Amino acid sequence: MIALSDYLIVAAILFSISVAGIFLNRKNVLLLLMCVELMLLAVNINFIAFSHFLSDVNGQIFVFFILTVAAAEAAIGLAILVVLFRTRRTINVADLDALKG
Amino acid sequence: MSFEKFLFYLFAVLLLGAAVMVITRRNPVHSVLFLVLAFFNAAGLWMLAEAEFLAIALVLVYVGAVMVLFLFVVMMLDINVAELRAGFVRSAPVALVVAVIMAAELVVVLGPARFGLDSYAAPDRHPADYNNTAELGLALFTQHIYAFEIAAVILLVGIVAAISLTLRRRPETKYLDPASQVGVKAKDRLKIVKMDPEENA
Amino acid sequence: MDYILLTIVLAPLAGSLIAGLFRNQVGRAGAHWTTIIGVGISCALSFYVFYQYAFNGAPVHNETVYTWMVVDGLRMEIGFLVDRLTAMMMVVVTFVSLMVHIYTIGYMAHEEGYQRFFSYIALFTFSMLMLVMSNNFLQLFFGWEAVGLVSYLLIGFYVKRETAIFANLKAFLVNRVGDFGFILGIAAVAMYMGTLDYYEAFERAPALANATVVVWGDDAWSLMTLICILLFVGAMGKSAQVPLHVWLPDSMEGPTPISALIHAATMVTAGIFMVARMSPLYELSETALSFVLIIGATTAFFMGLIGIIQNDIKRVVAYSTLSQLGYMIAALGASAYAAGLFHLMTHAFFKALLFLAAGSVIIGMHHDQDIRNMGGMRKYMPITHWTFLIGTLALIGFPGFAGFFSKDAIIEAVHFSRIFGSDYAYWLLLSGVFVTALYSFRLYFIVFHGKGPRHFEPHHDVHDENGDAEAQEHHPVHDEPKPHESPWVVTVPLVLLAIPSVVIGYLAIGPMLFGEYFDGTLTVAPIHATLSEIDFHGAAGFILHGLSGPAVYLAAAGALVAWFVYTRKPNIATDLARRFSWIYRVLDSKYGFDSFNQWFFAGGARQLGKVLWQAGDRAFIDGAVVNGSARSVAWLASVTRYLQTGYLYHYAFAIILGLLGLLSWFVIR
Amino acid sequence: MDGLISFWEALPELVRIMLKIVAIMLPLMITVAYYTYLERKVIGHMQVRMGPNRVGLFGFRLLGLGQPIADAVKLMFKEIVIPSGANKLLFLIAPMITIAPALAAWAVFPFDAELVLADINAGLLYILALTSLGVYGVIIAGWASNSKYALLGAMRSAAQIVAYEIAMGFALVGVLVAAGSLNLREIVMAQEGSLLHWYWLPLLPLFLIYFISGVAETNRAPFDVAEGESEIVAGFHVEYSGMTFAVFFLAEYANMILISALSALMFLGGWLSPFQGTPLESWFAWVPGILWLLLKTFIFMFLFLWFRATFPRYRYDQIMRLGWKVFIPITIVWIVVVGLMKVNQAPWWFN
Repeated sequence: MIALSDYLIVAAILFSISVAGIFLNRKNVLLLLMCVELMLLAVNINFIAFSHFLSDVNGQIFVFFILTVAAAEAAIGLAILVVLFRTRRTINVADLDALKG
Repeated sequence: MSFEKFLFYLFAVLLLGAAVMVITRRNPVHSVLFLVLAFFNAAGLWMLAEAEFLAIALVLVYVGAVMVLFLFVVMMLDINVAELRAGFVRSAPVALVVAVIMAAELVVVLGPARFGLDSYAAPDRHPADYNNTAELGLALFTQHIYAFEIAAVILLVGIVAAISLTLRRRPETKYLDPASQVGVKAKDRLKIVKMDPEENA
Repeated sequence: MDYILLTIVLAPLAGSLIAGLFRNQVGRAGAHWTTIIGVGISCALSFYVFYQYAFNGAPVHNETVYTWMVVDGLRMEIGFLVDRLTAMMMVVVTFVSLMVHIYTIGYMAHEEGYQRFFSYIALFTFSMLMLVMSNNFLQLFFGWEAVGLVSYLLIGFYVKRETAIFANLKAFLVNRVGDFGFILGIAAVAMYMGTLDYYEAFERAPALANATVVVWGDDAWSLMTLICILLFVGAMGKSAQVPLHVWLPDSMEGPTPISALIHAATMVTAGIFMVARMSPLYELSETALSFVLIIGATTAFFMGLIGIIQNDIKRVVAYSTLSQLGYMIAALGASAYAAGLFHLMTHAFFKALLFLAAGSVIIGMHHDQDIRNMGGMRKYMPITHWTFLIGTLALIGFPGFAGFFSKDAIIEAVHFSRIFGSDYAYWLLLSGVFVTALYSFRLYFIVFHGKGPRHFEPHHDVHDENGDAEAQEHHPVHDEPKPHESPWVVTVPLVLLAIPSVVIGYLAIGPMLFGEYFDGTLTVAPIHATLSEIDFHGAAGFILHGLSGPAVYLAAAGALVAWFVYTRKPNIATDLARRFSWIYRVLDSKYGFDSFNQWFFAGGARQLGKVLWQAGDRAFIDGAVVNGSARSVAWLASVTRYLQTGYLYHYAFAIILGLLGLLSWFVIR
Repeated sequence: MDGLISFWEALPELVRIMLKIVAIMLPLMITVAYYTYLERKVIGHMQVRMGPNRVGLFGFRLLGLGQPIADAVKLMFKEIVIPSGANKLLFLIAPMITIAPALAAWAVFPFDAELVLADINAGLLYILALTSLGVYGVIIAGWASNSKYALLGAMRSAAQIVAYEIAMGFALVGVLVAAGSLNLREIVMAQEGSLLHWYWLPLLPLFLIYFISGVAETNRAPFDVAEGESEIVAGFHVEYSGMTFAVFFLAEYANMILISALSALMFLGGWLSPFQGTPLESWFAWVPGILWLLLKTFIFMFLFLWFRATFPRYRYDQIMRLGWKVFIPITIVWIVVVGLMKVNQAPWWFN
């Protein structure tokens, strides 16, 4: 039988991988966004697993809303990215330092 | 090992492998495609956890829409991959250490000791006529109706924001208006002007 | 009764508001008519109230009109306490005020700010009535501060005259010192007695007679002494007692009607009234009484001395006022509250008379106040002359005149007093009689006798000395070379005031001092009952008794000396001044109070301010706090700006590492 | 017969499922092949020419019925040219990704009241999810070709597919609101009654939009700008040849068949007899339901061809305008209308 901890460990490792991804691809906004999506996925797996093992549908409701918000976030994030590229001709994070003190 | 468990490990290994590929690929397009793969496998895991609606919704929303957007952006933007990869090797050990520590700690916390089958017994399978969609819908439209409506508003705002951010008026575009082309009349093209004949000086 | 009392209080206020807020609408005539009607109503009703209390024996009226708030059981209210003391004060206040109102029409006829002036004095009447009719400390304090405010406004009435501004500033600051003590006293009452109501406080006071309180250090102070002295400090400020007297002579910068009304007859007596009202408290503390007695006697004598050498007609009268206030205070110190109040009343009439007469002279002299320029005025201003003479006689205590009864009673009472300092006080008061007569008749003889008034030209110089360039504007042309009698609005009040100045003492001494008039109002402990030791066999008998005492002869001697020196041999005065120049200098510098204040308080304050400015403001606030905070923010920013790299991934790293740290803590814990 | 059934029962479940899949796939592939033949024939006749009539079977001309087989054999033996600089793996995977959803969707498709491979609850959702995946093949093919024409064609195509997918999805939302179920079988059952109970009538705007969007989804004329030969040659599959091209080709026709079948299922009552509720019903009771379904599907398949033969190609901006500004608003409005009809139990469909 699949235990709750199995799901949680998969999610934990997925989360750690996405953290490593943020470290590795720190210059690339696109990759950063993807890593964030991966993190959300890990979180969602946790929600689903708990929802399943606790027989509580509210966990899935949470996932539903996270999906909704993440979709909106991705759309806006990519729109910003496109505008950014249009004006700066780059998406290198290191070049996006206009706010630097 | 039951078939179910086999599927779980298959999906899990593919998911994690795809995730690793996402963060290590040189080409962002490959990353996106591996991310799609990761989502598919996650959807499989969710299926195993009897969250059918969300599994399909994940594919529908993420794979069908969000990742297509990602692909679009990745393909359309003229990205200098080499520049973005700078420092990748140098930061790899740090990333590895951080990830390993975090994973180890998370596994310690979330491991079988606390969340194993002893603590949380696997729930009974739902009967064949169980409708996950209906149950979710019931909870969503009764208990969580306000949250649902707020989510709807957020999506609307997202649409408006994304459009307004990227909308460009391009006056140089020679756009034709067929309606006005078709609707043109002869007298609009030719104007007959009456004038007195020129008098002799 | 409620409505009558409210009307008495509010009628002047209404007049004041109309004259003040609608001064352009009502005009000059409107202003004086509204205020005079207001004060007139008030005066008439006051007489009615007085009649009820003095002759019909109406019961004491003590009622709360309005409760402002109740804080932790402490009721803050507006209420009226009317008994015979209050009734007397009301009559004095409203009557003198009415006289002054009428007089002002003539005195201020050519002045700017006519409506403003009437608004102020009506407001003053309202404030003073609030003060005397109060039944609690809070309202008392309100009235106290309100009269102070009006006094301040009126001393500085000539807002363009620099000396007036300094004078009102001085009055304001000195009064602040007194009021600080006063409010501390009220606070002590509220703290230890838990009430602001007079009667409740008086009821609770005896229980606290032996209570002590540690103010600082380890010395235990008697609570009642502390309260009484603190309250008396307020009285010292308001009633201009040494050393807080310095503002009163300078307050003569205000228009003369003000000097008469506020700085002679009413406001400055607020301290006396207050102490008398608090007699149940004062009787519990002999120390406080001694303090009061010594302060009063000192003021009475030494301020009189200064009056001898003053050359400004109003300042002479002002020092005389100081001296007379000293008499009243001394009477209070000797527990002869009735005598003090009696003198307060008589003094109100004759001092107002003197001031108004002096004002009349000033009008005649076209606002020249220097007595060296005057002389022989009796020929030109007969009514003024005679009323002034009556006032002078009343002041020095000519037998039968009002001042005689009150002053003699005080001297006798102090003579019988056995508390600490009573001997000192007795001799000073007795000597004061001579001094009073001397400066009073000096003034009288110089102004009304001798050669005619000097030509008017020099008075420009005098005014210029006072820094008054503006006065010329009012009198640019001297088409009338000689002084003449003032108009009827000036002389009628003089006559009306002269009448009580003569007779009031004879009429009132019986009931007020030795009768039952103040029974139940004033509290005198049996061992302090000095007045009752005086043999009293009717007013006439009191005159005869007085003739056997030294006071009358001292007064006569003073008058004679003045007559001899200032009409026969004027050079004696200058000789003496030259020979005893150090005394003259001491007196001329007013014992150095002003220069001491100037040096110690003003200079000290300036030094303190300089230190605070340099160390506190420039170094600490500007340097450390203002610029320092800016600098430290800049420094902090220059450090923390390295935290804000602007690189997204740095922030992401920070978040991740923080998460890792939290997680590790969670695991390891 | 009994022996066959017992043999069937004895097979392992996996094998049984595999066999079922084959049972669906084989006819489907044949249909696809002959759909191409049909297209050429139909358009040929519409344009007053013969169409393919040379390649026969077994030595007989038979109206050129051998043409699809000949085409297939030809394509199979052609070289697969992989452009230089192309991503080989993705280049080869792209056609498979394209055809996979078109085939996988049949898993939940009910051919009859009982005849369905997987009768799952969220069947409609499954179909939506799968059709949304079709775009990946297009994009990957365009990108992996390392060619500007291909990439631009892929972008056009992808944008168009995404746009019309929304309209399509909304149209299906209307269906599921009307039927009250995501299960395809139940959707058909909900249309029972008569020809006038089928959803084409109450959901007429959605029906039209669904089918037109389906035409656009499959990049068929008049929405075939992705491969508009006058503009960008063959669009995203310009670099494909041989079998890889054949797969794209098959995918396109498989998708057309799928759209047709789904239209029949959701708006024309699936396997229900058109004579239901009429006196003629008993006359046609012998006709199996699947035949009705095939007939209806064929009507839509024919419409695809008819459109191609008659309509001129849309301009790209007109396509996008139609999708975003016309179809999506109409579907949203009509979903509201359907909701109101459902709540108020509008006769005669929902009472």
